[in-house]
Amino acid sequence: MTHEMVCAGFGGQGVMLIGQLLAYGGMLEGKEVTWFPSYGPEMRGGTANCSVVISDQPVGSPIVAEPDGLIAMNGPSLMRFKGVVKPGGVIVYNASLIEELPEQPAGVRLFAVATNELAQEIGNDKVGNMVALGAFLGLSKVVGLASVEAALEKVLPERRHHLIPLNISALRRGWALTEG
Amino acid sequence: MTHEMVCAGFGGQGVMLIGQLLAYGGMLEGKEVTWFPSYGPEMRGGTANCSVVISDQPVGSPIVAEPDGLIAMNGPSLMRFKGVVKPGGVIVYNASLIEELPEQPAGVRLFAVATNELAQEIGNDKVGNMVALGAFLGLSKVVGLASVEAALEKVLPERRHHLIPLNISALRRGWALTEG
Amino acid sequence: MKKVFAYPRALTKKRTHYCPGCTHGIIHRLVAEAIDDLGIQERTIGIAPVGCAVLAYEYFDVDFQEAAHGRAPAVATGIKRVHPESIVFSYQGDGDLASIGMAEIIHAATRGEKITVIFVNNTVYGMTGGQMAPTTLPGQKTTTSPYGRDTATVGYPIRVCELLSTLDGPSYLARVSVHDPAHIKKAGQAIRQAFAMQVAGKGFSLVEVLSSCPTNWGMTPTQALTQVKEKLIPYYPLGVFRMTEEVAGDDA
Amino acid sequence: MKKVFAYPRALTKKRTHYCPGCTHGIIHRLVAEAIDDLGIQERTIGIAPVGCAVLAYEYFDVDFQEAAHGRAPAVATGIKRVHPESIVFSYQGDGDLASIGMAEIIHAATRGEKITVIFVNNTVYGMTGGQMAPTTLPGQKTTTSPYGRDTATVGYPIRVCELLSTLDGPSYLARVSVHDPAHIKKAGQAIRQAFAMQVAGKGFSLVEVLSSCPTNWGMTPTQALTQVKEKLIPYYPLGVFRMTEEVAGDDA
Amino acid sequence: MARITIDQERCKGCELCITVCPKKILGLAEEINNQGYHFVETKGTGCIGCAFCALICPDVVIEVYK
Amino acid sequence: MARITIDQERCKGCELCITVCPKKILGLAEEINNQGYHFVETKGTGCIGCAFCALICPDVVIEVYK
Amino acid sequence: MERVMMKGNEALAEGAIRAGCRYFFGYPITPQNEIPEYMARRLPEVGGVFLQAESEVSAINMVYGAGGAGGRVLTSSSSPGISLKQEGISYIAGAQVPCVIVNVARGGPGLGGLNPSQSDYFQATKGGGHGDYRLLVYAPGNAQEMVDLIGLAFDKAEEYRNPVMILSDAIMGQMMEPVALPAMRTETTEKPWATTGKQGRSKPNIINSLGLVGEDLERINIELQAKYARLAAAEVRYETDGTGEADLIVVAYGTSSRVVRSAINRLRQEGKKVGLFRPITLWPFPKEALASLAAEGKRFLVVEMSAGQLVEDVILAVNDRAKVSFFGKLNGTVPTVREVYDRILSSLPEGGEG
Amino acid sequence: MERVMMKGNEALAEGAIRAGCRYFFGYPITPQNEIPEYMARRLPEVGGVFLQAESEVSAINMVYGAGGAGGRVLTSSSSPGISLKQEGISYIAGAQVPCVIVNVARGGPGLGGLNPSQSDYFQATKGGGHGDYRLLVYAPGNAQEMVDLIGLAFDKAEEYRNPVMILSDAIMGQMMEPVALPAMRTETTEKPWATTGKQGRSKPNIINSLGLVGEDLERINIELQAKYARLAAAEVRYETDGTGEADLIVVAYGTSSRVVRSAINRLRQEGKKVGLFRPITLWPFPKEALASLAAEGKRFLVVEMSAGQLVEDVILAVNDRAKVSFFGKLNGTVPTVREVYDRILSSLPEGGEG
Ligand SMILES: Cc1ncc(C[n+]2csc(CCOP(=O)(O)OP(=O)(O)O)c2C)c(N)n1
Ligand SMILES: Cc1ncc(C[n+]2csc(CCOP(=O)(O)OP(=O)(O)O)c2C)c(N)n1
Ligand code: SF4
Ligand code: SF4
Ligand code: SF4
Ligand code: SF4
Ligand code: SF4
Ligand code: SF4
Ligand SMILES: [Mg+2]
Ligand SMILES: [Mg+2]
Repeated sequence: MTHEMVCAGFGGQGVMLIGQLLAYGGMLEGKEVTWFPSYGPEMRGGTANCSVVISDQPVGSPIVAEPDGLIAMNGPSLMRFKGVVKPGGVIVYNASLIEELPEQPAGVRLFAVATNELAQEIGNDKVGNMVALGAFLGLSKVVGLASVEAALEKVLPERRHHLIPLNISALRRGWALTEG
Repeated sequence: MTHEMVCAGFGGQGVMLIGQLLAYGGMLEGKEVTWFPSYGPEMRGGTANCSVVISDQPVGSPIVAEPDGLIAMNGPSLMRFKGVVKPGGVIVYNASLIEELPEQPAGVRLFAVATNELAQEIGNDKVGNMVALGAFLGLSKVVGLASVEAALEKVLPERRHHLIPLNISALRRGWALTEG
Repeated sequence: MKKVFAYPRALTKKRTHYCPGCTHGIIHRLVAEAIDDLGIQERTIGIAPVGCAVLAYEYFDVDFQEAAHGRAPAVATGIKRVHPESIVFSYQGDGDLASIGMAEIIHAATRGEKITVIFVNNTVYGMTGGQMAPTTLPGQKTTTSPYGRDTATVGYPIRVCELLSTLDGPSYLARVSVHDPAHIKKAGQAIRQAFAMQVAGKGFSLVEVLSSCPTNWGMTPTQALTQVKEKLIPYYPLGVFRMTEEVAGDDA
Repeated sequence: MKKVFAYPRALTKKRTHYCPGCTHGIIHRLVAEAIDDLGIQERTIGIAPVGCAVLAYEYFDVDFQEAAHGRAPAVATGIKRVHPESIVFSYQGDGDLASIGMAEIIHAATRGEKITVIFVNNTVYGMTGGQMAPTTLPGQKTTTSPYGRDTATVGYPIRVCELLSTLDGPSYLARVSVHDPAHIKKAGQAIRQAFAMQVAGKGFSLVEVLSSCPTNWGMTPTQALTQVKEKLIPYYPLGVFRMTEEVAGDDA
Repeated sequence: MARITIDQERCKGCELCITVCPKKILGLAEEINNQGYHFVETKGTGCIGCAFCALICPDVVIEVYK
Repeated sequence: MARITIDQERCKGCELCITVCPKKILGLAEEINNQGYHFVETKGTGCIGCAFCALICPDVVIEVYK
Repeated sequence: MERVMMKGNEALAEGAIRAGCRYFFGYPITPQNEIPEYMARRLPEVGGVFLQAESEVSAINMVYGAGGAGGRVLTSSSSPGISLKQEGISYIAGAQVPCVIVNVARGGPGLGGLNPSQSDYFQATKGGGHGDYRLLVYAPGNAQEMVDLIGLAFDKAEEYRNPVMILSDAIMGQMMEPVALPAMRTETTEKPWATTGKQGRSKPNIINSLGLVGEDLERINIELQAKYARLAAAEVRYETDGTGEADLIVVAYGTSSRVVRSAINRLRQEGKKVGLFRPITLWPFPKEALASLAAEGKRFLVVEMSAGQLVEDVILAVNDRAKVSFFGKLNGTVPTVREVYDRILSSLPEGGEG
Repeated sequence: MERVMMKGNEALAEGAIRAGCRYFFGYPITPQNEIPEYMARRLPEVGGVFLQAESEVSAINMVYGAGGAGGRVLTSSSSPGISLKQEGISYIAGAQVPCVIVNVARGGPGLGGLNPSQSDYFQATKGGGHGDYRLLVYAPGNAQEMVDLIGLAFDKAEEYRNPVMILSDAIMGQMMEPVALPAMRTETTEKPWATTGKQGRSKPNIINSLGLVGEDLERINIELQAKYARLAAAEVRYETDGTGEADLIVVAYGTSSRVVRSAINRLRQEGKKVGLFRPITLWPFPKEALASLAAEGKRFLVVEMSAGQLVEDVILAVNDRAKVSFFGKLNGTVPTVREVYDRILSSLPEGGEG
């Protein structure tokens, strides 16, 4: 099995980080994984996205053109990628910034997460990305929640390790949404 | 017909100049010609030689490895080149610097010219090279004396044109040696 | 009411890609104002560097050529020699001018090449993500001096105006800052003077502008300007380092 | 009788390819004497330039590396960083150091790179047949300034010691001449001092030696030395431009 | 009396103008522009037309009338 | 009394030593060496061992004894 | 062995350090900045030297000095910077100084862009500098190879006294993948030729590439050519995947080989007989291996991110014994798996459907 | 027309001036110094500009500026200096700026020597710089061609907005031969794209090679490749001598073609059927002409002063339709007529004795 995902949003929303967590989590489960970043044409600010591939065999192209999973943290990202998500795929989008309900791509599960509001509930509006990731994990089951939680320690720099509990709460909050 | 010649000597003896005169004279007679300089491995001083080719057809290699004419202005040059002169060829050598009679290469005409002494006779010891060239022309008849005399005007820089008569005397002095 | 501060004609209306609060934008405007003032827009040719100002040609409404990293003074020389009547300026960062392009700037200066150089010293390589520059201050942390610039192993910052002032070619050399409105006005005058020198047919002119890089310094724009004032100016004293002869340069 | 002037140990017995009367030979000897004096022959590594001194490695009895034209300071840096305990010197001409190699020398100097540079300023490109150098005097004829160096179009000579003296990295900078025995002695002392600085672990040291090129100046060796005295020294004043701290440097 | 105009779409919300205004009449808006920045707006009156704000604005957002 | 030795094969006949000798006792030989140069020789007496000749010789031809 | 996720550029940098590299001279340029930045942090920790040079020209000459002095030395840059290093590389090759040069290639020509590209293939393999010299050129295909090949590169550089190039690209450098890092080893190679100061040796060591006398230079070149022949005989590396049964073999390296692998996996699932031939050494080129596949009657498709460079070497290798077609994407863009998939499909021989 | 004897380098310089070249930027290096020295004397006489740059890097960037500004501009150098120019050449090609670059090649690699060499062939034809660009490369075979091809070079550079290289060597440059000089002409080409100052134009002219967005760069490259295709279709030049009846065709250019010509003349006198194929454009390479000769069943011998570079293009051209053998002399030495004669003799097909 090969899972191909895209995490996209504005610079500063932490989409690169959740992509890395996905990949790292996959590796901790013994999978072959790649993570690949891509920045918009503007050198500063603007949009950014990353491709993540998780597979039981060596990964070929690290660039995901037709994902089966998408986390879209803002409107432009959702617009750009929703059309290429494969049937059977999952889209988690940031309902805090994307108010209009997007048109439903055929055969794709579309899941809204009000990341800002939920993050604020947890007490820090910076962890909206984690809420979105948690929801995505809950829906796609690509990687286990525990593996991603373990990955936090590897991916976050030492000086931010005190934030790990907060991030875990956010991940779980997102996951919980999908159990309902 | 293709004539291939080498003029060789110490730096400063004017061997490059007589090579150029030969070539230029040939051109003035409507021939195809090349002149090519070669300096020794020492960057400063040391020996120098040039190759001259005069032909009725386009010249191929400008480097003469087996000349049919050689003007050797010093001992090392004579040593280096006399063995490669083709049978039927002509060697003019500077007897003022080469005292021992060199061994006679088979089928080659060897002609000694006491360039220094003859030049001094004419009144300027710098024109020994012209005496040697005159002798070579007399022997080989590769180019007419008049053509070489005409070439002087082209080859010498303007500021040395007052020396043309002197050079012509030297050329004729050399030529005269071969008529005897 | 009269418009007392207007958008310069020599700037296009294109939004810049610079980070919020980056003083490259101020310096662009000062250059454009000098061009407007001197009435030279139609005969000015700019050289864009490789650095954050790589897209400068999109912001100025004059002919432009993009130089290879550090080679703007050579490109400017080529252009000026073909069009001696044109006004040629290069716009260069500190990595561009003082590191890879050191030979080119010194030789353009000593030749007295009749060009104007706007030298933006922000003490880092902005575009490539904040590496150490020849002008990085002692002790300053950058991505390639992660433990702070250690003068014992990587040496001392270069003061470009002082260096060039030992040469006979330059007609005008000045260091200015854009950290507050008063200094910005002075900077504008210096830039105008540098162009005026060229208009008057004098030799090489260069203005070094102390500039900020909030992004790579990890500061807010306001903090970054305080840094310029408190840390940069003491190391890089402001002033005029060469002035052969004041020229008005108006030909508008 | 005692030998009061002897052939230096650090020179090989190989005859040089230099033209008769070329002062490159004197400068070689002074360098060799400094090496002998300081007892550093076994740990010295030289860098040969591209220039008339391209074969310097045949004349010094020490390890040597041949640099690309102008890049000797970079090569020296690479070597010194691998062997910090060794004594590394480059030997460079004015074309090499002040033209193509300008960025390298300035940056080695500002880094305070612990190397010694022997800079032979003969105001021309000797090896390639006498083209104009950055140090060619105004009005001087060379093969690429056939009408005399015209400062209006090709600019002014560069005074390297003055230029480098604006940097914080150098520990010793001096300009000397070898046009007569008295000056040769002083030149020898300066070269020794430059090496001593390195032996003492101080930063960058450089000695600029005003030198002659009888061949390309079209003069006899004696005339050429007169030219050095009468024309070069007035343009390139002799003296010490930087001396952080005198060191004896004996470790012999 | 003086006044300024603000080309809000060009503003990047860097706050430099806010810092230098001697009258402290500038501030960031709640809303964001299409570039995604909170832009500057006039929060008070008393502009003296000193043009400090315009002089320091890196994005040439402000014009001044007097 | 002082004296010098001349390694004549290394000499290039540049005459610099001749020019600087305060005693004017050096001169070029009639003969040439294997390099093709007229080499220097002592033409007179009275060497004071000042070593000027050795100092200026670019080819390190001369050694001095005193 | 424990695996960690690393960017390709960082994996390469750590790999170099574990292979005993202690000297790095370079100049910033995107997309390789992770290498110098990593080295700036790490080298001081292991007693090494990181120095940011004033330019690429200076960096390569520092490398020449450090390598000549016997240090294990690395430099890295990206396309325009590598162009600036050509004179220095030619000197290093001529003087037979070991060192490793990394090119994290980006789109050209000129200033170009920051996207990956494979259009520096000729420069790397045929010599962008002057004269008849060769670099040993490795093209890693994943982060693990970044680690493994950089280690090998240092060993081979010293074994042959030859500069070695790692030709990577923006994607290989920026992508994160799991890697297993080898243990730290320290350099041991004897270098009796290095400039260390004579230290009692009777003859000085000289590092140079000068041959003013024609015959001297010819001798140097004969020696070099003999070395290149040895290299060509012993150091060829490549990977094949399913070439045995394949009707069509796709030849690709680096990033494009990864896209090809994805496309091939898809095609295989559909029963197509398609193989991958991935040169790991670009020079020496795996000529014989390709020639013998050609002799078996295979067809070839070359996929590269350039206007067609690798394809020349493939044609030279198979030399009309086989049909070679070409799919190139011009600088700035990476072929998608679908594009390659479609292209392979249309290149398959009729009836080639397993 | 009156003929005068000139050194190849000087013939080229005078030819450039008569073709309207008014700007020269260069840096001294043997064996091409006659070119800048000639220009330093002559350009001021015709109102042009000679400027000795501080380095080759600077010289090529001055050329980029002057060419971008619309000047007819020349630079020349020799092998190591040309290596230093690679980044600039890539920029010039990417920005489509016309100019002419002369390489009077010498032996390499590294500092090498001052003797002639043909080992910069790959660098000239495949691109020593980064990215997919091409130079139009002329290889003159005599002094007259030095004059004629430099004139053509300027015209083609401007017609295609592309840098043109003249690949010469130490012998071609130092040798004197008679030349007929054309009349002085002055530049007339319109250059609406040049940086001249806007002068009332509504849009500024921009000279650059930047494509930060992948697709922009791809578009630039598609445009470049289309231009190269036009060049390849229209600009191929070569000379054949007796290839019609020949059993064996020797392929050579520049100095080595002259040696070959001498050897062939000798062989013909002895009744051997030997021809010469001399590429005059090295890029675009006369591929088709060689391919059709190959189709006629000819054999080929490549003679070059390198370890084997031209030979690759010959093999790619004939692509196994013919036997190609190779005779190379390594850097620093020129093959003698006798060596080439012997080698041809041993390459002749059995019974090839007409
Ligand atoms: C030959 C070459 N080397 C390196 C680079 C990468 N590069 C791009 S911009 C830059 C430095 C920019 O710094 P600076 O000149 O100070 O300008 P800033 O961005 O700070 O304004 C570098 C090293 C390049 N493009 N080309
Ligand atoms: C890259 C490069 N450019 C140019 C040259 C040619 N070249 C050799 S020596 C030299 C200049 C020598 O002049 P200088 O450095 O003053 O030394 P001198 O011969 O006067 O002692 C030049 C330009 C070269 N070898 N390499
Ligand atoms: S990186 Fe720094 S210099 Fe570049 S635009 Fe941002 S703030 Fe300005
Ligand atoms: S050319 Fe000049 S510098 Fe070179 S060896 Fe001769 S005199 Fe000395
Ligand atoms: S013009 Fe002066 S007072 Fe008015 S808003 Fe701007 S800074 Fe404030
Ligand atoms: S200075 Fe300009 S960009 Fe910054 S907040 Fe004020 S108006 Fe906006
Ligand atoms: S030592 Fe003095 S006196 Fe004796 S020969 Fe030499 S210069 Fe003359
Ligand atoms: S100075 Fe030396 S080389 Fe010159 S003449 Fe005297 S001994 Fe001979
Ligand atoms: Mg900067
Ligand atoms: Mg010099």
